[in-house]
Amino acid sequence: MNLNYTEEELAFRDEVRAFLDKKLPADIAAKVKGFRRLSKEDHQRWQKILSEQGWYATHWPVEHGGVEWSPVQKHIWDEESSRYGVPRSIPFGVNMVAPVIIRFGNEEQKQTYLPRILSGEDWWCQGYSEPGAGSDLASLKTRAVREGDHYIVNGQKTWTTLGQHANMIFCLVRTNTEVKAQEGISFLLIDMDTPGITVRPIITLEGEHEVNEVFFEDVKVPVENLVGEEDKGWTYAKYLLTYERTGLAGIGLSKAALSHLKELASRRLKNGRPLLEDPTFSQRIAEVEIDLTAAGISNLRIIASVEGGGVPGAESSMLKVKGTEIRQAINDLARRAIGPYALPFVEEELELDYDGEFLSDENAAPLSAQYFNNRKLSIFGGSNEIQKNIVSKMILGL
Amino acid sequence: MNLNYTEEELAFRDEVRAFLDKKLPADIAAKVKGFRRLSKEDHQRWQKILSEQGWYATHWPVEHGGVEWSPVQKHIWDEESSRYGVPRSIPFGVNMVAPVIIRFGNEEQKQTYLPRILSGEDWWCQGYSEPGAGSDLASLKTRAVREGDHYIVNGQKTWTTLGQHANMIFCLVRTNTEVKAQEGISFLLIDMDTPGITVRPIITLEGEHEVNEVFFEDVKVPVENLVGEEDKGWTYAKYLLTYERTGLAGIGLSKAALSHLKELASRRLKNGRPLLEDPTFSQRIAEVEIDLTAAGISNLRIIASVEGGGVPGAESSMLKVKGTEIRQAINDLARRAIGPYALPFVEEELELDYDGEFLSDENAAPLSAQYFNNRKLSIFGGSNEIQKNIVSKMILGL
Amino acid sequence: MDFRLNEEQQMLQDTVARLVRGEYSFEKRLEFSETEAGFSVDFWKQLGELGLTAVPFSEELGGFDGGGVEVQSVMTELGRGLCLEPYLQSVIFAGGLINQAGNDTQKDTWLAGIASGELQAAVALQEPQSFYDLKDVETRAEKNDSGYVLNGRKAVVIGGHCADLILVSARTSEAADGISLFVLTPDTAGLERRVYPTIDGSKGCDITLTDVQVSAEALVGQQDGAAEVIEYQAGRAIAALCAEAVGAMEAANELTLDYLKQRKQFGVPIGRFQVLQHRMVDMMSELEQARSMSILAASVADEEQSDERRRILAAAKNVIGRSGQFISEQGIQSHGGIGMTWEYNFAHYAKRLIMINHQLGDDDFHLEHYASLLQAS
Amino acid sequence: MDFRLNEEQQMLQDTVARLVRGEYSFEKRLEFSETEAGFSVDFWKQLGELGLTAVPFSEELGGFDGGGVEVQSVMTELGRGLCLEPYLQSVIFAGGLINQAGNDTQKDTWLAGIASGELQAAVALQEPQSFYDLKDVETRAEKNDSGYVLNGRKAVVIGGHCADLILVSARTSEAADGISLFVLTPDTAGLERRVYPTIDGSKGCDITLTDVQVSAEALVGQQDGAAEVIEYQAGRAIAALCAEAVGAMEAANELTLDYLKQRKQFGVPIGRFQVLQHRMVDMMSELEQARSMSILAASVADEEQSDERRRILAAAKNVIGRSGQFISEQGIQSHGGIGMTWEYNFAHYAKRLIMINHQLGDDDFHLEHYASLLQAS
Repeated sequence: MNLNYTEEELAFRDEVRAFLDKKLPADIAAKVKGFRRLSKEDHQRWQKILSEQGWYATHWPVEHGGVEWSPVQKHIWDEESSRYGVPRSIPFGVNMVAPVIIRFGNEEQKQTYLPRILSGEDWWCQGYSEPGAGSDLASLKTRAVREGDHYIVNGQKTWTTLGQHANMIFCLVRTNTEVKAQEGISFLLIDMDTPGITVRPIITLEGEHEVNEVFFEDVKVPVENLVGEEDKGWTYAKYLLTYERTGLAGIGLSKAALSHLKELASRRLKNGRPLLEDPTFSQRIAEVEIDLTAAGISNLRIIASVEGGGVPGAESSMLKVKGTEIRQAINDLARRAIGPYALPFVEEELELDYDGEFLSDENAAPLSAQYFNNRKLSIFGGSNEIQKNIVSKMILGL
Repeated sequence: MNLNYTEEELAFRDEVRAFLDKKLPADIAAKVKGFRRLSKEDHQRWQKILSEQGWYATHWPVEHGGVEWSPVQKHIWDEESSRYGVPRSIPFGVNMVAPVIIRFGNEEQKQTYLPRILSGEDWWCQGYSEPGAGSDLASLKTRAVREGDHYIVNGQKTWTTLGQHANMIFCLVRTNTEVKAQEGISFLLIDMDTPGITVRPIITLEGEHEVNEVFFEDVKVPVENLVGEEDKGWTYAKYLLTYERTGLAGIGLSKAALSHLKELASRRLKNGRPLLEDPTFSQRIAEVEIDLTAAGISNLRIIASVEGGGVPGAESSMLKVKGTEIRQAINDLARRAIGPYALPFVEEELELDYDGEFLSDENAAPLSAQYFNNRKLSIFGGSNEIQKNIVSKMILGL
Repeated sequence: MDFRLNEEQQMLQDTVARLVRGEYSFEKRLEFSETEAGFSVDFWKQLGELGLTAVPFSEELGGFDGGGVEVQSVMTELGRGLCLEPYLQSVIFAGGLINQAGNDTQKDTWLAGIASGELQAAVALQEPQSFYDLKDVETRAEKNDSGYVLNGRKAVVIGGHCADLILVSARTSEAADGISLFVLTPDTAGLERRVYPTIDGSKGCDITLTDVQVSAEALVGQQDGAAEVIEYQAGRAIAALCAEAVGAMEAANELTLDYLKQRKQFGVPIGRFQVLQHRMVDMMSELEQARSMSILAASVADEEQSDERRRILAAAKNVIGRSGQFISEQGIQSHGGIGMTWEYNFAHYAKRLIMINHQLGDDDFHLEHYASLLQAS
Repeated sequence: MDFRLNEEQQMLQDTVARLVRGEYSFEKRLEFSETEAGFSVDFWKQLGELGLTAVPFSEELGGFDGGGVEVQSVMTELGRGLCLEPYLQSVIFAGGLINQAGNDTQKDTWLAGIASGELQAAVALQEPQSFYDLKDVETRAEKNDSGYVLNGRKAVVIGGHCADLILVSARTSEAADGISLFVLTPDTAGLERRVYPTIDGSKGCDITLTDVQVSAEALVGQQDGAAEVIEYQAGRAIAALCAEAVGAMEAANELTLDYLKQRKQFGVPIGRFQVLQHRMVDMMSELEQARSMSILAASVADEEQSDERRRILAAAKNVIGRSGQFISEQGIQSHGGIGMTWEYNFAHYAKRLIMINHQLGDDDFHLEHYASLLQAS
């Protein structure tokens, strides 16, 4: 048993640090660390820097321009990214549709889409959920009917994250209504500029525009945009879901949030003393830090097991639940730490270049909003209830 | 709205206090308050005093020797009883079988059994649960087959509280296997001295003998011991369950336990200071006291509504859950308060007349045992899961 | 013992309920929230015309002499409707302060207007460093020949952005309790407001006081004597806030329960899943606890100050804070995605309930307070 | 990074596991518990013969030079079998104290015996007033010509009832850290033991020291220098206790899971009820957290003292305390009535797990300790 990094891994970490020291734009890091809003341009600028370094497509084979980091290397990257304030990567292109294209797409699709993802030319979004199909994804109703060389798509997708920026969407659509729900689904790549597509913002509870509804009305999609075989889309989606689950625990993000919380608690006062010295509050921080330490080790155990050729099972679903609970607990404490200042919500303070006067604490502004926004963590990406259903199936065999 | 007692109710409370001041034996009260063991003789002695006062059968009509207190009067009695250290009444005779006999029994049964309950001649126990029928009570298997003037009973009952003291048991038995589970059950009164009955102790996890298994092997029970109609026992049992649910929240018992906890916390030290002054521990006590305050008002609201002619519904099941959680939380804190002294378990210290040397604190002895024993609160009397099922049926209508 | 409202109280509650139902649809509320006032000036006027802003005041002021239970009846319904009007700030808290500590002139000048709804008042008691401790006052008032000069900062004054009167606490002596209360109009020279919306749809401001000269008549009550008054009236406001929270929780639970019955997944209403059922039961059970504490708080709100009153109010605010958060978070979770959206009602209840926990002390603050008052038994 | 045991560690763990499976059935355990020793003298002898009591000691003492991971391997399996032998007290804690602080003579005289299992030692560090603070020592040792005279009381000395050696802490100076450590044999004049069973099936005693004269050679380590040694070794014992707890939790969860699959109610296995399913998942998840912390604790147990080591050990004990209680309480609840009985295995795991929380500091104690070491980041 050895909980330390190898020499090579330590060298890699140094390399990562050197790169981030040199290349991560200070304004972007400041936004990330202060929980400010990132623009589309911010994301694109950073992606370009990563691409130039060859570190953008960490999950792809080298032949397609990827870097094939080991699980431990990815972990090191995640840790350092969180610490430095690297923007969260927008996964829909590079980490979601790309692995599906690489695994199940044809040569032409690979040639067409992969380079455009690498270069940042395409911004992808995901068309999975529908108003009537959330946790029960397989009950989706968006129809694609083959007519000659096209599919005609009609229906509605929802919870499409950052769809307002995207020019491409990958969709699960129903191509066969005669068979069992899971068996009549296909995986389509759709250009967002195709006539008949409308994007409508969904404003989340705290007032942000992050997710969207996407409407399809007689949208003509060339048949060459079908990935793999017709009616086999559910298989590809499941492949993707397994892919997605690792990382959903967000250990690195929790560490960054905890570090922010402790910094906040060392400045905010209660009874004239910093909250970090308050018996009650310091114990609450201690508890969540302890839980995070344990979850961090659990995460490493999964990573080491994957590195050793294992397949993450029930543990990664359990860790998703625990990890999101921890992040929500940190957000809850951050909101509590600012006391009455949880109430004011000056949206403009979310911009880094905001030049008005801050309320008492410039870092207080985003904290209530973030608390509310992150209630999504236990809902999206497979709700925590669904994760527990999966685990209980795996361990109870029922 | 008026949260105060009426003049009459205050007068009643004074009467109760005067009675307890005068008649409650000091040794019994000391045992109750110190969570010591009560003997059969203790219970009988106290029951006799209550009977002489005419206050034993508080649920019975006056014509049968009851006192018919109002819900508020019962509440006052419960409150004062807890405060004074009155032994918990053993409910199986006076509060369980008696109401069934009064409501569904024939004249002869009333004449035979009610006076013997009042006088203390009979000690009843309950034959409901079976090894295979706990929460799913209706699946019980103990058979009663009619042969001439007798039923021949075969089967096994379990969790029979204080069955070792009892000379009578009321049982749910299956008299018909041809119909739906609930429809073939009868309600039988059985003399424990009948040949073929064996009582075997069940030792609970902390080492006490409180519950039993009762085995029936060709036990001959006269048909006149059938209550009401054959195969209608489930109806009587349900009547009894509704009866039982009020009071299961144990608010008065929690108040007594909390008071004991605070007394303990004012003596036990941590960092050289009483636990009651420790920031962490005092807040834990505060939280449970607050919850108990709220549950106490909820209890009063139910009582006032019953007094006004209402029927307790979902609220009393919810209160059973909340009340048992609170009592378990108090027991947890008491165990925590004694720190390392949670480990020693000197059974003899549970006796009031124990004359050995006490460990550091004479009140510490029963606390771990009590914590473990009271895990039963959320299991017996309709487990908390079953209570929630009932409530969700009531409120969700599903 | 009787937990029912009497006939008048029931009528009062029904009146407010009817009014809210009629005027305060979800869509309208979103519109009110976006106006400059951040609430419905019209609805506020109606509350005044119907005498509802006068409920806790004497008959001379057109009021009912209403106590905790009457206030509870009004606030529960305002809470159910997520109403944005500054009833708590103006009628209960500011009105209560002047009513308790003001002299006759001040009552004639201001209280009558507050009771009729013609004047809207706000309380500026919190400061950047104070957290929830209303005795932690660094704003100073120095006596001079013309009265007092005030300097300092006041934080998160809900309703202060459009108030006609602002009650400001300021330190007049070094003793912990050496706090005085002043009534200011917002146009006073040296008083500056930074206005902002709040995350629960209301509005408020931070206030800077720079060499603000007020006359001696602006002092409400005794110099150095405001700490007790503020504590007492904050207690009344806590009881009112608890009632508001209970109304909001009732509405929130109704929404969740409806959703469980209607939303289908895997071919059945999601309310068929036992985990969601038991969670709903837990939410109902928390509401019962909150309701009980709101009742208890109402019963002591206008009683004489005592440790027992302090304990009950701290306990009530603690319970409401916890149950409000539980019902909000679990309600969002039970709703899934739709619970995360602006356009659906539930989230706004959740936001209000969470923010109620940030007004007048959260559950932690009150737990600590309660613990400090804990008696060995 | 590699979380797998190496071959030797795996072999060690397998050896203990096999031994426990063979010798330690549930029924036998109940019998062992009722003997005078309160454990199996025979099993203890086997542990010694197989060199398992020597695991953490040097090769000269017949040991493996085993570190945290080796100890973890042994303790996890002893935990899984609910073994009653004083491995923690004698081998890890007492052995560790002498190993760290003892002089050569003391090591020759006592450590060899502890490592071979021939001597059984106990630690008497807690006192009636000390709660879990091992620096809260009121027992006094006064130096005199013949050595030291000890007076005081020691509380809850597990295994002390039949120990050959008892390590006693006593105050030798008024400074907070002014504590010294003495090794006593139970027959020393003035040492009295009150023996009792513990609720988790083991045995222990309280000790009274009345004018107990010991020689200067009884002093282990420097006079006034024991506080650090005790803290360090308590840390090793905490790591070992965490491993024991993980073994017990694994076994407990297996029992609950089996029960969910086998027990039927309403015509189906109770594991079909979603509430019980999700609860089981939560129990597994708590076990994962505990397992991770046990691993982390093992990795620092024999490292040099530092705040980082202190933090990790406090965190580990805190997690184990919470998860142990959760798994015990929820396990009993999932079992229903049968979980409440003496004759069924589960309750004994529950009792041991809850009592582990009462040894070397409960979750609250360690949370507070961790909070005091919290760093702003």
